[in-house]
Amino acid sequence: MFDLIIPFLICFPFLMAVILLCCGKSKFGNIVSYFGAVVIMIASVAFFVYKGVSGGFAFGQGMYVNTEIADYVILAGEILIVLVVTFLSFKYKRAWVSLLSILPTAAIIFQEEIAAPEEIEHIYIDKLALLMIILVGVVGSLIIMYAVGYMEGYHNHHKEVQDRRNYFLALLFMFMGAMFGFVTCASLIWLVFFWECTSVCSFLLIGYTRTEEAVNNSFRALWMNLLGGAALVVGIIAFYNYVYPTLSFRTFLMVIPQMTSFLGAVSLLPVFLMAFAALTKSAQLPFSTWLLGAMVAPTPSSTLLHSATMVKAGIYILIRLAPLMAGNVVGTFIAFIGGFTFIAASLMAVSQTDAKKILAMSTISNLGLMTACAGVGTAETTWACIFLLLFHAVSKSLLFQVVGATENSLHSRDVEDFHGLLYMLPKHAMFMFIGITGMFLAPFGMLIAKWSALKGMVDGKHILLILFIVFGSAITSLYWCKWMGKLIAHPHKEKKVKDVTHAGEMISFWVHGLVMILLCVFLPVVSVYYVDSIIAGSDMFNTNGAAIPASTMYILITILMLVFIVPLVLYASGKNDHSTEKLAYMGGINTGKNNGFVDFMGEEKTLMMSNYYFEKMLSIEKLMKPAQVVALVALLIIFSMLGGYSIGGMF
Amino acid sequence: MAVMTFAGAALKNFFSKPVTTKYPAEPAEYKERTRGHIEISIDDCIGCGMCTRCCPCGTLSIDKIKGTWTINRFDCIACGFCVEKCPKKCLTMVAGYQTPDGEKETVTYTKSPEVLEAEAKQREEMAKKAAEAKKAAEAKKAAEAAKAAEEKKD
Amino acid sequence: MGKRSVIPYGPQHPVLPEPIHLDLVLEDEKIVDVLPSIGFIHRGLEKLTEKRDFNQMVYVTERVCGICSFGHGYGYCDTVEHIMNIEVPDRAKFLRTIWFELSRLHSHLLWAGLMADAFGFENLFYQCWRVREKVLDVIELTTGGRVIFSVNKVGGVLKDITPDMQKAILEMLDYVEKETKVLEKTFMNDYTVESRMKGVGVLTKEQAHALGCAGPFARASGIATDMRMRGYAAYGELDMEPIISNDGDCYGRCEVRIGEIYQSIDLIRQALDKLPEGELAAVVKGNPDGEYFMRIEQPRGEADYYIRGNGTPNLDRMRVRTPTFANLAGLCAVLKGADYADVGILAVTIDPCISCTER
Amino acid sequence: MTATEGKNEIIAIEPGELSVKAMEMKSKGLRLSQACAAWLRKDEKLELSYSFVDDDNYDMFNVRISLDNDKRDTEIASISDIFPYAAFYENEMRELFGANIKVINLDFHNKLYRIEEETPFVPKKEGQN
Amino acid sequence: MISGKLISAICYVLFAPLIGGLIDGIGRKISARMQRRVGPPLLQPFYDLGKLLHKDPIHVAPSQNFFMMSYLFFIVMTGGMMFLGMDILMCMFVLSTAVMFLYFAAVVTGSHYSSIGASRELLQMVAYEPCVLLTCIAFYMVRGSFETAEIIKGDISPIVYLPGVFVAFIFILTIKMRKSPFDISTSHHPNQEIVKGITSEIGSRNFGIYTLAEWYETVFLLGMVALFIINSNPWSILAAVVVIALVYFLEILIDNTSARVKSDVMIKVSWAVTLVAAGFNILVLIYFLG
Amino acid sequence: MYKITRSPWVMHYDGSSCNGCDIEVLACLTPVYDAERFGIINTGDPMQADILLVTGGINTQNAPVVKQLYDQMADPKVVVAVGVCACTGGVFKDCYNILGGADQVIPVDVYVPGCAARPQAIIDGIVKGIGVFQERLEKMEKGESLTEDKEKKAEETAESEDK
Ligand code: NFV
Ligand code: SF4
Ligand code: SF4
Ligand code: SF4
Repeated sequence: MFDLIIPFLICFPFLMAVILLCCGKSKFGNIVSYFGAVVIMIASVAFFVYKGVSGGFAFGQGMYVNTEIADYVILAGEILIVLVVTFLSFKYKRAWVSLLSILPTAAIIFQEEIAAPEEIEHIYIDKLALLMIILVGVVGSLIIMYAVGYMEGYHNHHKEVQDRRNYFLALLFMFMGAMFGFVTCASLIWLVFFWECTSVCSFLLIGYTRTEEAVNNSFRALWMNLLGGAALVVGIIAFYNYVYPTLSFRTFLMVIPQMTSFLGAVSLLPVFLMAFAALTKSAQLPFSTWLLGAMVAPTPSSTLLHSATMVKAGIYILIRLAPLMAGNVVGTFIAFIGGFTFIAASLMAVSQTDAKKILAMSTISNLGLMTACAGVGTAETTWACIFLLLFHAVSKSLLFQVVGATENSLHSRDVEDFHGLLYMLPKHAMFMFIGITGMFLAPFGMLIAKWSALKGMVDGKHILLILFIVFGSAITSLYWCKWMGKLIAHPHKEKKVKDVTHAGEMISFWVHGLVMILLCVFLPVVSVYYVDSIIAGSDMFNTNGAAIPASTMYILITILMLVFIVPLVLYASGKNDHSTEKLAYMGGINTGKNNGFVDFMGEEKTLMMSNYYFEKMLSIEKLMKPAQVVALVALLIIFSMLGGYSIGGMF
Repeated sequence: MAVMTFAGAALKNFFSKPVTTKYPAEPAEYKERTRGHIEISIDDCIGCGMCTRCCPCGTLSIDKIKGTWTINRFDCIACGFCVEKCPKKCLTMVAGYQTPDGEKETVTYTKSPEVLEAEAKQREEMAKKAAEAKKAAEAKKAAEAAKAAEEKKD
Repeated sequence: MGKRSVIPYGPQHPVLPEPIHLDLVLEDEKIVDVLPSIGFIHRGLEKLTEKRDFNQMVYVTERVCGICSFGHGYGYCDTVEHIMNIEVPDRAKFLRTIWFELSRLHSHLLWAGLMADAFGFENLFYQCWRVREKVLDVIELTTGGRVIFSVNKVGGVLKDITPDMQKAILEMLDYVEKETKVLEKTFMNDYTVESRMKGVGVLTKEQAHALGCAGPFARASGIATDMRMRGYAAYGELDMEPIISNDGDCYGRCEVRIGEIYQSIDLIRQALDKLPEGELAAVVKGNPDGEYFMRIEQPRGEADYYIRGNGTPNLDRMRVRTPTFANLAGLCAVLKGADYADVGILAVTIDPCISCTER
Repeated sequence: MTATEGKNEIIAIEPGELSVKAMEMKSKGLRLSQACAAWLRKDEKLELSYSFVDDDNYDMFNVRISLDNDKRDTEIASISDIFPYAAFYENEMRELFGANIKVINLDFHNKLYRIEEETPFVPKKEGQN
Repeated sequence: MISGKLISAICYVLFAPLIGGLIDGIGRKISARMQRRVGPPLLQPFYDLGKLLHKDPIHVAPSQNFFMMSYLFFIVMTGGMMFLGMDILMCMFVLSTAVMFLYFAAVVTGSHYSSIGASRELLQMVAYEPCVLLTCIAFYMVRGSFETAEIIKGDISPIVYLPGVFVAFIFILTIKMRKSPFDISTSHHPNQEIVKGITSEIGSRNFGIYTLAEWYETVFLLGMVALFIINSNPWSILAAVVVIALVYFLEILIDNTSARVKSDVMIKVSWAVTLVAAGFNILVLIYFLG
Repeated sequence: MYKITRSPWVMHYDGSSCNGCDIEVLACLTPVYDAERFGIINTGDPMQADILLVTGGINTQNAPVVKQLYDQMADPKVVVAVGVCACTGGVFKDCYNILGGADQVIPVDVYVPGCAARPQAIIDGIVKGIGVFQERLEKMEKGESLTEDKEKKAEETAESEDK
């Protein structure tokens, strides 16, 4: 019975989406969404637990070998997607975009039709898939819950945007459905479908407000992702025709290492194309701009794109491909692009004041790190990659949500306006704090994962990557720290802010916060009992992944826990400590409080403190283009290398 | 691009004797002209008040009758103008500064009793003389007035 | 707009011990706007003319500032002497010149120290001040005061420089010259120092003229103006050229001031050489009646004195326009666009003297 | 180089002529070296002097406006648009002497020195307290 | 073995302040002599600390007290972990956490000098962090372990393999020890353009805590220097002490012969040194020593 | 009882001094007088200072500044007025913008006369200040309040001013 959960997880969200679309404008949509979200969450958790209990997470399981009806549904879906894309691209006068959808779809359908019939499993569940399911299930449904409350506030203060919130929620559901499908499917055809599905969903989400900017950005996202999709299709076709005639993803993964030895670079071409597709989806350079543009949509959509879904789809593929990239030219270049993105995006993040932009840049940069890890492709780095993915999903989701909620109350998402947020919206500030610490500070997993990544790369002697990481992480701490500093700083003005955050949003925050802390406390457990065995899976490395022995990890975690506990203890014990309060030092001219001084005319002026941004040096406008060029050149080099080999190899 | 150009000098300093004075273990040395504080040989003072009038700070005060000369050392800028102006040259500028203190006290110098007595005597005489002179002047005036009145009558 | 910091600088601030207050608007650490505020030290001593007679005022003017104290006393006396048509004895003129240059010497060394301090070079600061102590020793030897000389009076000087003292002065000059060479090497060549001074606070010749800058500040921008060329006191009989630099930045200003240290040394030597015998002061009779505008070169630049007598011992008006007052506009100009880290340096680079400015 | 004492002239003008004079000085390449006010206690007169100097030959021209006691708040146009840094002098004159200078480009509104007493250098007019 | 480590860690916690204070005192004395003056007594740092702890505690924002305590705690923990023979990379991460608390203690007041100082502290971190991480990595490359207990066990001192990294680390040490030319976030000398920078709002007891933390940190950093020298030969400890003394003297000399540079120069120069010296060293290590 | 006499950290504020006393305060720190011999450090920050050195008189604009800096210092604290300006207003006391010495706004513990006060005098003054500091500390450790003491002193000085 539990096996039915997979199709359920895939179909149910689509069903919810349809219902929501039917709801029109009614408030009924809220209830539907809550219901849907809870169901999905319960289902995914239940499935996870069941798998754990029944099989001890021990095995991978292929399912649904015979899926004729489903295949037709998929085919219909593919055609529907093409129609939607074509229609919209004509409507918004960007007809050429439709080609990126029509051609690959046609090609893949054609490929499917001419392919020799084979018995392949269409769904395959292993631990990685399971991990993704629970991630998407939990984080995704929390985001939906949050979205219900958020859209309320959003439409109250963005009157100019047409209220189509049920449509919006429907898209979110669809997205989740597509994600479930994507991480569980084992057929390359299905993979393409779900891939395109997420592309189109994100496109529609980004264009939600229908402003000119939104339309532009959504089309940028669309064409980039479709380009990735096209690469995926080409990769699959090339694989089928030149390497090994199968449409099974699992076979794909297993067969390539063996084929490399006598087919040479040709066998790497599909891997590269797939990785390329992953780069577009994970918004790596030079394709990072679409993710930035996605900011125009209401926050829940960014949350979804940035945390558990969409960009993680790319990483998911890369993790799958990691063993195929270890030590070869594809891996090297992918890792280079990842590492480069890591440092370039962190640099750009420094110059941002818009909280969502910072989050976006940090997403890109963290994805870069994951990409680099996957590109290196050793067991250790892949271990790190999975942990990065896990922690990043949770903390980013939390951060995006909190920023969104704060924006609704504060009417600004400028980090400078968060000055003294702790005094205005204490809860929000606290969750932001947790989210940010999760992103880079000990004891949270991101840091340990980073450490492990570093170690893996040192072992692999990737000097360039090491440099990228050591410099990049210094910069990362810079922009996070200055944000945290803003939250706790003494406020410029005593400002009363009305907190309009919904209960649903708050629940989501709490759950996220809790999950984060639990994950961090139980990191060794998760590592030993779960992630290690992903790495050790048959199609992965067959070795234990963790760069750090579990025993060390226990000690570390215990010690690092002090980072939590000690401040708390100190805080509690310092409460009734005697200490005299003084005015802040301002050269002797405060006006009796800490945020005003006597100005040159003898009147009171408000002291304003802002962080450093180095706008002139590090702005996105300035760095993005050159960074894209570098990445593009790297891509071109590898492409021509592989293309040359392949063509050479073919004759 | 030279870095640490000062290293030579710093190292040389390191190995040479510090220039620091030993004060307060050893008393401070003063130059001969050092303007430290004002001393008075009070008995020479004639109480002319020149010093009080010329002092730019109004630090000094005298009481001619009591024979005192008062200075607020926490107010004196040691300019030496009083020294220059004193007709009797009884003021001198000497080296050595007034030690810091918790209170700003004034110092009063009083003439020795003998001198005071002599002065008082002198004053009396003077007063007598003055009185006489005044009387004489008055008489003169009266006489003149009378004369004038007479003349008017005429 | 959210990215701007609005902060005060001073009045209490250790880099420049004097209270000056600036309202700064920063972007990152770049200064985008600056508004100066003065008055923390304003005493209103010009009005004391109503309460003090013109002889006492010498001592008050000397306390306009403890750094350029001698110059103020001199400028005041000279102006009054002009009004009263007093012919000052030659020896007095030369003595005044020597003291004036000694005061410039100590002032420039003091500046060099403060500058070193402002860019965080402790040791250099200490060494500058160590050298300066030697100058102060000589000053104390000849005048009796370390910072306030009190040797001027209307009509001439109060004290003489005896041959012994002359020898001490010459010895001191040799010492200072030798030590300054060492300091100069670091000021002019050290990488860290250069990185703080080169290209910082650039003021072109045109700007400097348009903002009415004075003294070494203007000379560093290539304006060859030096009031000593007017030949007051004994300068007319000594050999000198204004020292200029064309960089217009902090480095240039440093160069000019260090050049002037050597120049002062040279001038004192010349003056001692030519020191004539004679009276120390002329006899002064009557009260000043009339007016005169006097311009002299203080360590920080041109100082203007304006005195208006009305035939009583109490002057109608005594006015000092100090170089720093003239340089305030220039200071604001160089501050705009500079880094916050440079505020201290730029403030010190004009060699500000707020107590002069506000009187 | 030989010492040049330089000229030292006082040029009396009417209040209205100031800007014209300042323009003239500026066109000659002179700079404003100072501006000050004086209150003549005996004659009960307020005098404003603007000094212009030539940096090449050390000439000095003092442009003088005399205002009798009853006219002492005659409006005087600021020259801070011609010599921007005149603002400081003009603020000073206004704050300490009550000279009625209008439209200063950097106006401190009598708060340059932020003193308690109003216009300490000139006696209060009758009717004022 | 474990107990040996434990003892050394306990010794660190107990005696580091003494050593740190003494080192500070010696440093001040040397500085003074380089400036041609007598300087404070050797034990001056302890007098200062005593006074600070006896004054009436003050704060600008109440949370400062707790941030400062946390700062101290994590600094101690950093060193403790190192002397326990634990993972040096983790030590560094804990150290950054400690710095974070100092940063918070400064920004929480919202006052401008401490905020600017705090921002600059972050820039300093940006400047030195890469080199610090690279140093750890270099140790790992030489010894195959991040654990200090392992690092000190080799036959040949790591410095033989890591001269470039050593140079870069010494360079970075100037930043960490807050010495000129890199004392930009706060300075031991009073005359900073941002007054006391990050410590502007920290007075009396909190400043005492800060001082204490600095001593711990000094000892920790000098311990890092020792790691370059120490090998399995016990005499190497003596060599390490000598090297530490030399390094410290050098730092003071640098402090006394340079102006404070600006943050951009600091980042540029320290990154350049990191890349050239440490990066090149590691490159050589990878490709030539395998 | 802790002897604190060895670590007085001073902060210098220039009231409306003519700079004469300021540079002498600075000169105290330089190699020739080297106040650091006595543990004296010149900190710019009231939070860390024990002794406030005021030079120059008080005028309308700096009165609140001096008061505030004094208030920001942690107890126990000592004020040393350096130079006759800071003691009484000195040569400027008749100026329209001078209110008088530093004791107009804060209680002064030690007066250092001189115009300009000599470095030796300043060092003496600080050393004298340390004595007061020690007394205050002892008082504070005993739990007695310091404010009374200061207020009394302020009153006294105000009275003496009246006279
Ligand atoms: N006049 C005058 Fe000055 C000024 N400004 C001069 O050098 O220092 Ni106090
Ligand atoms: S030295 Fe000057 S201030 Fe002192 S009493 Fe004499 S005249 Fe007055
Ligand atoms: S001026 Fe000389 S004689 Fe006259 S009162 Fe003063 S001290 Fe006495
Ligand atoms: S006491 Fe004298 S030297 Fe000191 S500030 Fe006052 S006038 Fe200047």
